[in-house]
Amino acid sequence: KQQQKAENGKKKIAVVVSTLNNPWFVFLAETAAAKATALGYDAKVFDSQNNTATEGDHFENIIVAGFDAILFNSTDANGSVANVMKAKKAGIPVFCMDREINATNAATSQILSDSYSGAVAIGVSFTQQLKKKGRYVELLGLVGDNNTWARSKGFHSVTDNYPGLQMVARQSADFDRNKAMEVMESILQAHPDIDAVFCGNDGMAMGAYQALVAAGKATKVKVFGFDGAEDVITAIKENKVYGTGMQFPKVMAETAAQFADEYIKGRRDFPQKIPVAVELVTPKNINDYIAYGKK
Amino acid sequence: MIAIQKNNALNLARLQSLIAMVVLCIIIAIMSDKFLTMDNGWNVLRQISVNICISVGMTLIVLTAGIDLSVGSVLALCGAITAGLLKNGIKLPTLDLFIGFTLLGSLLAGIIAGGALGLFNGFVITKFKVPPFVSTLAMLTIARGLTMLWTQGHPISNLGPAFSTIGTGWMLGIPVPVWIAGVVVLLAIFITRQTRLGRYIYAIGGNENAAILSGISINKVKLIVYGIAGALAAVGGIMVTSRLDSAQPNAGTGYELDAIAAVVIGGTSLSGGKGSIGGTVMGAVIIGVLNNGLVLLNVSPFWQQVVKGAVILIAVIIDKGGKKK
Amino acid sequence: MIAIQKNNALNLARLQSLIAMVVLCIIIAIMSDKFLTMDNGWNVLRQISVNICISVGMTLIVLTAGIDLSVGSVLALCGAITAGLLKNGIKLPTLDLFIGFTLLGSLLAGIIAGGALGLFNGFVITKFKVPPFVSTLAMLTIARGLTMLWTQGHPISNLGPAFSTIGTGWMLGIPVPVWIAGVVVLLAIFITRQTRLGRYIYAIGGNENAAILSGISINKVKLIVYGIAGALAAVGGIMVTSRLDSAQPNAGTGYELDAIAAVVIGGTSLSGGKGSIGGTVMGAVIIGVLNNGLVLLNVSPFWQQVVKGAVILIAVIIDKGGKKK
Amino acid sequence: MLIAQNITKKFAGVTALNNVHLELHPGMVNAIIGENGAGKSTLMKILSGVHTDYEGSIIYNNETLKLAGTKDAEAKGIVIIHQELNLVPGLSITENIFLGRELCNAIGILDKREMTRAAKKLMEKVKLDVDAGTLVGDLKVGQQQLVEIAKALHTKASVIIMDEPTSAISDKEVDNLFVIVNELRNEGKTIVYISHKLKELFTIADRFVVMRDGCSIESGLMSEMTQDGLIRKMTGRAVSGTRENSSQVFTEPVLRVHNVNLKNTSRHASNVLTDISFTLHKGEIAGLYGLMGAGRTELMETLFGLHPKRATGDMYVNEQPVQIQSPIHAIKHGIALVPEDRKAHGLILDQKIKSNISITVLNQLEKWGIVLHNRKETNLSKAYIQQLGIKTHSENNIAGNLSGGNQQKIVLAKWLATNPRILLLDEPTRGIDINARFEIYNLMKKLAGEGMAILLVSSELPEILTASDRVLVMAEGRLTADMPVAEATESNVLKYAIQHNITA
Ligand SMILES: Nc1ncnc2c1ncn2[C@@H]1O[C@H](COP(=O)(O)OP(=O)(O)OP(=O)(O)O)[C@@H](O)[C@H]1O
Ligand SMILES: Nc1ncnc2c1ncn2[C@@H]1O[C@H](COP(=O)(O)OP(=O)(O)OP(=O)(O)O)[C@@H](O)[C@H]1O
Ligand SMILES: O[C@@H]1[C@H](O)[C@H](O)CO[C@H]1O
Ligand SMILES: [Mg+2]
Ligand SMILES: [Mg+2]
Repeated sequence: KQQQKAENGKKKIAVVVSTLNNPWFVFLAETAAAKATALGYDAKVFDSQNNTATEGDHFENIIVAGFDAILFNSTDANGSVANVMKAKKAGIPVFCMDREINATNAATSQILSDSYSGAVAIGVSFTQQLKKKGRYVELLGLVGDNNTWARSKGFHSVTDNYPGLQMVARQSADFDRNKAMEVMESILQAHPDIDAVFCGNDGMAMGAYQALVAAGKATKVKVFGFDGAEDVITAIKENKVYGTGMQFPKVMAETAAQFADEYIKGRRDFPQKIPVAVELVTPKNINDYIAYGKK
Repeated sequence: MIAIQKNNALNLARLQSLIAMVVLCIIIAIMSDKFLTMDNGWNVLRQISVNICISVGMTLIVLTAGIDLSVGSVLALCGAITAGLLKNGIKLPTLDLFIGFTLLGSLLAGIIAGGALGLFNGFVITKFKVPPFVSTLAMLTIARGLTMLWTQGHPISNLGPAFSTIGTGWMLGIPVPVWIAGVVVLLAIFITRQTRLGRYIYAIGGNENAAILSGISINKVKLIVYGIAGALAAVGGIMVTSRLDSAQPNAGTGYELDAIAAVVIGGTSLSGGKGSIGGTVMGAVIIGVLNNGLVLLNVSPFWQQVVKGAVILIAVIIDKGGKKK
Repeated sequence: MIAIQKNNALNLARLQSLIAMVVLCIIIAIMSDKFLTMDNGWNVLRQISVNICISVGMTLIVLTAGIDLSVGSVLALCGAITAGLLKNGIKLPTLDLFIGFTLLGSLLAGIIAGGALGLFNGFVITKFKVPPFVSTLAMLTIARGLTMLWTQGHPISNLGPAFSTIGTGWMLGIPVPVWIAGVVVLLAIFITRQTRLGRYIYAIGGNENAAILSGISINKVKLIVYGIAGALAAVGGIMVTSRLDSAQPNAGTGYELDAIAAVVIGGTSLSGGKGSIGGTVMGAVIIGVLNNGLVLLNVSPFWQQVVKGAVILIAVIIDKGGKKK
Repeated sequence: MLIAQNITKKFAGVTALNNVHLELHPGMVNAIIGENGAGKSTLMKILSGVHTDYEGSIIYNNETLKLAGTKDAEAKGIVIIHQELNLVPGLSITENIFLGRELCNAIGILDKREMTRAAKKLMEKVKLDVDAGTLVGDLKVGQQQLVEIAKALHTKASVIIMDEPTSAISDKEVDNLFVIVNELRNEGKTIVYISHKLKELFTIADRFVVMRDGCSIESGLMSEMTQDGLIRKMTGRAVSGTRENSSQVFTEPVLRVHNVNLKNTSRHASNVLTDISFTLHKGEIAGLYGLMGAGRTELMETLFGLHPKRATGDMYVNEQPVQIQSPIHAIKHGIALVPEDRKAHGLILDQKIKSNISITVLNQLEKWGIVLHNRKETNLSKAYIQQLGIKTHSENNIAGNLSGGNQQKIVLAKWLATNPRILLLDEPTRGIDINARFEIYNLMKKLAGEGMAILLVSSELPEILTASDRVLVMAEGRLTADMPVAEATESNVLKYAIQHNITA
């Protein structure tokens, strides 16, 4: 298989990310590209716009353009498998970041955020904080997204065991801060007496928090998010949001880039999966963390 | 009648939208006792105030038989510009230059930027005769790209309490965004009903050729209208940014469809020349009430989209039913 | 003349799109030596085949002066229906009933579902006189909701190698999706040029009253056209699903705008009556080449949106320039 | 025989037809006569299946006829040439002629060759000399009307309704149409002929039916009726308007046009207008005659600033050179244009009469420079409704709901409101009833008397000869004659109008 070099003689690494319409992924992509560049490659970012078919187009174009490796954040665990297989057939290694694909023979290695376990940890903390009793709201992300359900299921695997915990409303806010605020505003009309909110990401946690502030309930209601994004880390420090699941996009992105470099230099024995644990961040351990990572 | 839709009955049309709205409210009120509370009323009004600002601009454009698909992206870009200037000013390290912006300065800059983007739409449409659908579709993409470039994909947050007032404050017992939307609506009603510009807008949509022959400079009118719509999208962008205390790069995605829906549910014809600001406000209220009601009733997110689509359809059918003979 | 846009020059119009396309290709070819390879050619064609299927249906609708915003959601729903039936059949445990579906059966079911959704659009438009923009906007929401309900938000994957052939296979040295798109295009050209239905489509868009007075049952024609567009969206949905070996609940989001862009860049007028399938194909190719070229040229994703918008604008302006005098 | 009995048709608020009785005789040309808004077109639309919802009954060949639609009417042998053109601009002549009744081969594919052949034959018959593949949108109004006629002739109908078929064509084509009508009559067909041109009616019609205010007033044989008698039946009174041509001389030039040329849109080499020069004086009415396509409309449009890029030449208003690049400039210099096609260029059909009239003068109706003065606007429109006798019960009615003649008056009103010095009238009496027509002549006279200079384009020679002080003639884009009306006779004006065709 012929490998083509960029005009400047450097080898090329593609960073394919599910969407750039969300700062978390922007950070993931930036970090991966920056690391690849630091390692001496020409790095190029592709935005799949949350569309597996667009992602497929990117893969085809990447293959034609002769990239040497792909750092990959998939749009869908199942749907993206076919795309990765195409790259594999073309002899281009794929390193998954953050999101898993449901195949063990496609990607060279997968460095994954364990959303489910992270949500379990949040569920445990959530239950403790509410003392196993209370009324809460869940804000889901995009209902067609796997992470939405991984997090929701992980969370409920804990909370559903406590009959005292009553979910009074469950709505989707599409991972969107503004939508979360508006939905929360309306929920608060119907349920002014809730004790906590679990949100599928940090953007929604901030939106929900702002709605609570406007309703004068911010101090009474505990907000949980997921991601470890800048705004939420600050908010936890200031006792505004209670907790979040810290993902390590920097670790994942850099590991993936490192692996790609090693692959190009000849290494072949990569672990199929490297889970990167999602860590629970609360006011108790907030000082160990910065946005998207550990101090 | 097979011929052109007659409408002696413009007022009837608006009455129909009103009925659709009232029926919807009654149904929701019966199903949830939380709906008809003062608090929830402000809630709904505050939530729709952004859509109202955009929809008012959209109405003016649609009355001229145009359309603007770029409002959502323009909203995001202008919100981000305001937030960026307010927070960081303009830094040109190479020139050793730094320009700080006051609150007012950054607000103005955002609104002017919106007006300019709108004027650009208008310019492409009038000068190169590109259909509005296409030119504003291109602008949708371009403005979104510019937003990403300006923010580098990251939100611009923590903009300070003074700025927050715009989206979250109250004045004389009414939320500030509602004041803003109210003023925008009143101004637009005044323009459409009591000024020459308003007449020209209707004339252009009614029969562009006749308008040209009547000595109306239709290009000027269109430029103004697209400019206004852009500026109003910017106002919406500032409101969204202020409410969240954060300019989101993906803000406003899909808002164009909500705005057009408000316009059309409100009885304004997409082929131009017929409709009213009042109708659009009603349309926006219907959409807002629906969004609010579905959440109050805790309808599952899967079903929400189905119900929302169906209700909009039914509202428009009722509306049409009243207008046909 | 100020009167109706004269177009002796329909062919000229298409020529202009062709020139725009060729110029674009030449520019990209100069800047990237990967562009003009056989592999990349198939690549682009395979990538645009879904958009072509949708855009062909859209062209028919736009020729009647209508529009269909629901194609993206209908695509997703029908893809999911096909995948679901193929994989799980229909189970009604309460009745102790299980119906399995063959590959052909589930394909047919998906396409029929698409046709039915299209017919529903047409029904609402013709029966209740709801403007197409609104009724299909409602359908956009409804079909997306139904997709979520059908899939419960989860993708339906692993649909077997036979099914995969549709999206990924080759036949006589040409990718299967390209075959499908090719057949769709040829059929559509035949319909628009050589059949009564085609004539009626143009007549309705050109002057609906005249069409009515000529005894054309415009409702029937519209129903057929929306039905065809729905079925073609389903075909697109099946192709997407097959390519990914997975039905994604959020597939097709925003495809309506791509399809409309292809139609308009191809010179079909949104006010109906003027345009051609050939033009649309050219429009789809321009968009496809652009998407492909921007990647080959290593344009950063944020800039891509800006460039894409600008190129579409320029393409349409060139096109217009040729048509104006 | 086709009999309409006790037909009543109401539109929201308006009774268009009130208990109308009508008998149409086969082998005859039945003229329907009546003022604008009398209900002629409405009645014809009922007979041809356009309106299916009415009271009363139609008896055709001794059977009650209940039409389901236009297609049904056609199947039963009734076709109509509509007053308002109903063609698809984006389709070719052939495609329009066969619209809704395409010929297909055995497997349902369009038989284009056969249709083109048949279309060519029909076009020959109506003397339409262009390529059958030409898009209808590229044709002049008059040519379009010929397409409509050809379309109706194509069907093997036994009842043919012609609703003002000659409103847009000139005498030459009218004569040709009469040849066709005579053929049809001889074949025993029932012809319904509606026209406001009384001369035509006396030439071609055998019987007449007079309608007034939605009622049928009287019917009888044309040969037993006089022109004056007919007018009295239509209007309920006698109308006088023939004007004694003044031998007044006009000396004060208001509009001087020097060497105006207009390039063709497609072939830049050729001209649509060539070296046109003339002067229009204060108080003068100049009639501009020409055959279809002579370039009169283009001249008017050029003077009004609609073709700034393609036109060259000099214009002087009150002897001051002016540059007119757009209608806005034209209006500023006191020029007004009443366009040929009122639907496409004159009116906003969906809007109120009031808004249509005031649109040209809104800047004069503002309070404090911004707010519209609604009362002033209402008064303005009321004044014109009264002055021009526009038939409507309120200035708030929608313009599109008025009959054609009354719509034309609204267009006049909106331009008179600008108080123009120079009034360009392009076929101002097209489709206007005899009464209104004389009202318009009188109005022109009055305006000219007040010092307005009027350029009147008309395809009707009698109109030119009665209304003008001076006659200009155009042929193929050139001015071929400019003479005082006293010297103008039908034959010498016609000679100048076709002169070019002969010499060229
Ligand atoms: N669709 C309609 N809605 C309301 N009123 C209508 C409609 N069509 C016709 N009318 C009214 O019915 C009356 C008769 O109109 P019609 O067109 O039959 O007159 P006409 O005799 O053909 O006049 P003209 O000589 O001007 O063509 C008029 O008052 C007109 O305003
Ligand atoms: N848009 C056009 N493209 C090409 N030729 C045109 C166009 N408009 C007019 N013409 C030609 O210009 C000439 C003058 O047309 P014009 O409409 O001025 O004639 P007219 O004397 O007013 O005739 P009519 O009685 O039909 O209005 C005709 O030969 C016509 O075919
Ligand atoms: O991990 C990411 C982030 O949490 C984002 O905010 C939403 O999608 C998830 O997949
Ligand atoms: Mg009539
Ligand atoms: Mg003319």
